[in-house]
Amino acid sequence: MHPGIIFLGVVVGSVLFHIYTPWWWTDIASNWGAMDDTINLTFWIGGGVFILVCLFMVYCVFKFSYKEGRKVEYKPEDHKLEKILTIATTVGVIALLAPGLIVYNNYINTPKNALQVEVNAWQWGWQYRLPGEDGILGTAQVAKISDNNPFGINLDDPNGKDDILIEDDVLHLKTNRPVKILLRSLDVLHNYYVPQFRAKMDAIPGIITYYWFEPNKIGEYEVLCAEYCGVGHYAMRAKVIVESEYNYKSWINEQETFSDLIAKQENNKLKKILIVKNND
Amino acid sequence: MSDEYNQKNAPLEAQSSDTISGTSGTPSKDIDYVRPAELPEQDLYHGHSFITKWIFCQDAKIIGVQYFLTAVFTGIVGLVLSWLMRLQLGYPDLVPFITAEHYYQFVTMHGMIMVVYFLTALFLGGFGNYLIPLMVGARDMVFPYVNMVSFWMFFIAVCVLMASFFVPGGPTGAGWTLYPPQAILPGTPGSNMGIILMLVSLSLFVIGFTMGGLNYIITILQARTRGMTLMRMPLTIWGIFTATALAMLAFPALLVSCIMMTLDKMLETSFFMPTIVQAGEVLDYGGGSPVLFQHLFWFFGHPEVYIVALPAFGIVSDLISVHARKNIFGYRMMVWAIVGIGGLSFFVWAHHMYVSGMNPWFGFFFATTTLIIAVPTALKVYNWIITLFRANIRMNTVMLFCLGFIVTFVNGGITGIFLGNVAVDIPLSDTYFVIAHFHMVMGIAPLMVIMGAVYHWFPLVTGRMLSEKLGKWHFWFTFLGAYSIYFPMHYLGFIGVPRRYFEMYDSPYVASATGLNEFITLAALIVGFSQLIFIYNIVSSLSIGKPAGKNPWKANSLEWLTPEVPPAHGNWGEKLPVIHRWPYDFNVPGAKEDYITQTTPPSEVISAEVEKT
Amino acid sequence: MDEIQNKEQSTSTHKIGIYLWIWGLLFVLSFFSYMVDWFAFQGFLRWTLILIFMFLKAGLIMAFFMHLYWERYALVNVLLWPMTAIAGFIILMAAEAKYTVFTRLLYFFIGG
Amino acid sequence: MSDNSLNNLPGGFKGMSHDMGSDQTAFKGVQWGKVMMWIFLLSDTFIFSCFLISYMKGRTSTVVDWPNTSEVFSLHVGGVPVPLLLIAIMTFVLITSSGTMALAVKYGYEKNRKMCGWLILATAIGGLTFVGMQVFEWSKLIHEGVRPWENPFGAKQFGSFFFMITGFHGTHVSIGVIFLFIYARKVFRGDFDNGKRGFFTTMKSDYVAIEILGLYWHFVDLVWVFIFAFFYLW
Repeated sequence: MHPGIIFLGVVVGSVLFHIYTPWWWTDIASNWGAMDDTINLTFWIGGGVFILVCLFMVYCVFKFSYKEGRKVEYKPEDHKLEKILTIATTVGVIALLAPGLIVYNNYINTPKNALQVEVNAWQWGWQYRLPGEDGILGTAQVAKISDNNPFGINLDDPNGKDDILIEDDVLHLKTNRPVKILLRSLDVLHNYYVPQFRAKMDAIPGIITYYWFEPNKIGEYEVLCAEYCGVGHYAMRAKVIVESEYNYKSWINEQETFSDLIAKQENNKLKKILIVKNND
Repeated sequence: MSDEYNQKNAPLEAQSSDTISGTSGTPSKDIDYVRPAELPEQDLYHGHSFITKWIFCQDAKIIGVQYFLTAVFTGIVGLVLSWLMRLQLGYPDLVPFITAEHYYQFVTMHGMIMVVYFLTALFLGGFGNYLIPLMVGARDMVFPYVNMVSFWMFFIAVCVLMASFFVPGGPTGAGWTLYPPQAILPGTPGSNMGIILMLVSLSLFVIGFTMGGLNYIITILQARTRGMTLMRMPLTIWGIFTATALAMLAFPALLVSCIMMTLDKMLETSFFMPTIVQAGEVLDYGGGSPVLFQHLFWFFGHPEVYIVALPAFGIVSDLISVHARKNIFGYRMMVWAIVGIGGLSFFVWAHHMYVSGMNPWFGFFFATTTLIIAVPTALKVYNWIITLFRANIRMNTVMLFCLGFIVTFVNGGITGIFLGNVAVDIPLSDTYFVIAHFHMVMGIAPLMVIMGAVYHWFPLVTGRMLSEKLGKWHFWFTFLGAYSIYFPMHYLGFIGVPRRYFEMYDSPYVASATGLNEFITLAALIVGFSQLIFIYNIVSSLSIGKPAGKNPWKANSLEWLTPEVPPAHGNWGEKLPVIHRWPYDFNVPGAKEDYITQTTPPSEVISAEVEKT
Repeated sequence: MDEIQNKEQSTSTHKIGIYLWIWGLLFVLSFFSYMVDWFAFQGFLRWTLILIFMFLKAGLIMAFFMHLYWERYALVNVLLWPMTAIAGFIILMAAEAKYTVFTRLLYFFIGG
Repeated sequence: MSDNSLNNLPGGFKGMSHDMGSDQTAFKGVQWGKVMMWIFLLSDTFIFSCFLISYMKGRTSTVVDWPNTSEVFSLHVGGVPVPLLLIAIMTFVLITSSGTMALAVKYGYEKNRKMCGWLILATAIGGLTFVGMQVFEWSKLIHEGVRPWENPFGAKQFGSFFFMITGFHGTHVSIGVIFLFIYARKVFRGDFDNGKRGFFTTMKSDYVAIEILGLYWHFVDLVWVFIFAFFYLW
């Protein structure tokens, strides 16, 4: 069999695999359809180039296999051809780059009405902090984290008092409202990644990173850690529940604020003192 | 590239004696004239005992073989590690001793071994040492002693690396990128002795490589033979040269990050370590920046990709040209593309860090520079396939590997455009798409070239041909197998499967890929085992292979034109060769044979219409 | 080789005066940059002066003590062009550092 | 025979394109060893640049105050603190040694064995003085409680970067001093006049080795210029 046939088979096989593949994107559940579009665009242009190059190669292999005394072209350079190819490639690259940059510009500019959610990541788990009624998260430092202050909120920051603390790995979000995810890591790198939302960003100890998306499909989504963070990396999962405004409200009203937590701890302390006293 | 051209049109070219000698402008009549030697003959060291001849040897050819064998040995270790990883991914629980700790150690060691200790050492240390002096017409590397030390430094680095398998806690499991803080914190396997040995080994590698790199660069720049201008060097040499230059400038960043991380680990400095709360305790670190490490690492890491790729580009150009019996198309453009890619590669590093939390505005800059680099790369691909057009292609094993390279490289290059474009990268980064991409483009594609190069140059090194029949089987197993590992793997990335997962659990979309994972594992095992054909071919051909004779491929370049095959110490016997043309004069109209070697003077092929290029 | 020829030294010897001159200049420049600290200049002025004296000193050492001024341009260019990579690295890392300190101050201390 | 004479080659950028387009050597008239040292120094430049860039990043992005280097590195002369006094002296010592080295190279090429040897020795002593003062500076800082992992005056990174960068530079100086002594001995012994073969490399000695050594030594000085500006004056 002529090797060209096998190479042809590889190209055709790749195309067929692409057409019939059962493995494809999860259904998108956020506003980042534009990312899928840019992937598609890259796919068509890039895939086209791949097919053309490979077919041309296969053609050459068939047409110009070794034959004693075959007339071979001797043409070291062809400036016109090279120029055309350079320009065509440049145009193709610009066509790919420009939309990408536009989408990226949206990605780093968070809309004003975005709901802030701080994600705390550690080896190996997640918890969340939402701003209270003032809509502002209090400042926090990981060094201040203690049993009484699980998020390390600065006690002298008034914005932090009404922050809603969720010491659980299930996050609820409401549909059609942009969310700005602020990532804070306690120890090593992590990455809060929901495939259906497309967006992702690393959590880095020492700084706060962010990204945003707008969930637009009600449902439950699995969160995967997408930056290697030690032996528990693969097991570092969480859950996001996207729900209607009504359900979200009832969920959030059940959650505890930072001042609730402080009050409860004071109570406990008092109780303990009382118990101790009573026992005396 | 021809003398006729230089004589007539380029007053400043080396061959026109009049301008240089200042002998009053009368053009030289002798068309075979080549400028006299600038430098005296190289003073060579001749080993006499077994030890100075074969072990602490100062002959670049032997050092090249030493590098090659050591690199291949580590490569085989890396291959076995990859099997273990694939077994876990395809058939979890099948091999009981693969725990999550071990899995991550395998991932790390596999990555580091393959990128640094296998590919870099093989291309630059192995092929570089063997081919540079031969192809530029030098007697040896310019500093043979330093070259010898370079190899032994590399050898020690490999030993230290291998030692980390046997220390308490095992080798590091930090991922080949060794990102702090996790690389040096408990919670990552091998975060004590493992990571320290890794950092020490890398530092030794850098030091050793610097010694070798100085040799490669200076031999190419300052020790060429008469008539060998830069623009007459085979592209192999251009690729190795540019890659070495990149290495000389990129490895410092690795060395610096290794030193700083070692200090972070051993002295508890806080270069890369911010305030960290681990297991409820605030550690003694504070104020450092993990992202700084990533910048330093990728300032090394991205040029490193080209350190592996550029020699492959160069070598494959030569192989294609020789076996298609046609000049390489657009030689000048190929050279400028290699140099341009090399230069640009220092301005694209942070495309590995789009989702790393760096300054978000960097995305624009790095996406743009990254896609600019796609242009010269694409041009190289065009030139390779245009070289095949209207050629006379020998369909032997070497050519098959070249074709395999083109397919895998184009595939991997195009997925590179996905990942270089920042908005497209965001959903795909840290998924299996990335793994598939870089294995295709800097794993399989360079491997194809390495194997093609072994089939091509084995006759030169040993004087015997490899078996074509076995070679073809080896090629098809390797190429089809590897392609079917990595092509479908991109689709795992589309689903969103993150990389470095020890186990997938039961996420519905991830679970749908179980069958695919099993298939990939099987393919990986087959590809791995099919390398036994290759090894058998090499070992058996050493004794029963067909004697090659001189220049079995009818190539033009200098390495085939030594008085003895395999070339002896000092390479050229009595007299250094004199070069009259570029190495790609195949099928020149009017010439009797279908090739004109570089040493053929114009007067001997007076009827050939050698063209200006 | 029939036509071997002894090379001339491009960098062989220069008049002693030039070394002494450069030597003197280096002392003076070092003294100036020390004075920048002595007089405690601050802000833009300090930085300009520091950088000017630094580059002048570095330039003099490279050009005359290391003989780069007398070397052929091929070598000089090969040595100086890679500095663009460093320049790019410096600029980008300066931007990165500013961004890091910005997020730290914003989210750890100032808030809002 | 004059084909290879450097004087007949074009200069400037024209010369560059000529050299690059010519055969045999790209750097006309530059010995292998000298090119090696230059390329090595280029690589070393990248090492020091990476250190200094990391230092810039670390210093800019820490939210803890950076110590005032004028005060930390001041010496008390008669009870009055003089800022950066020791550092200034170190700078002058290093520049002095650089000057003697430059002259040593000159006399080496003139085959003035005595002069060359003494100047190299002077350079080595200058380098030794520098290292000695650095030891003093280190011990002073350590005495005041500065450690690689902590710093009583402010940001932790101050100590780490200080010891790492000056340590790395000091290592370069020390290596240079060792080589200076070795080469001074070689010069006095006359190795470069009679082309004695090297013990390890078995290659013939030549006065160009002095220039190569000089390049290294000037580079060490060059790096100090940058460290002085960025670490002490910033």
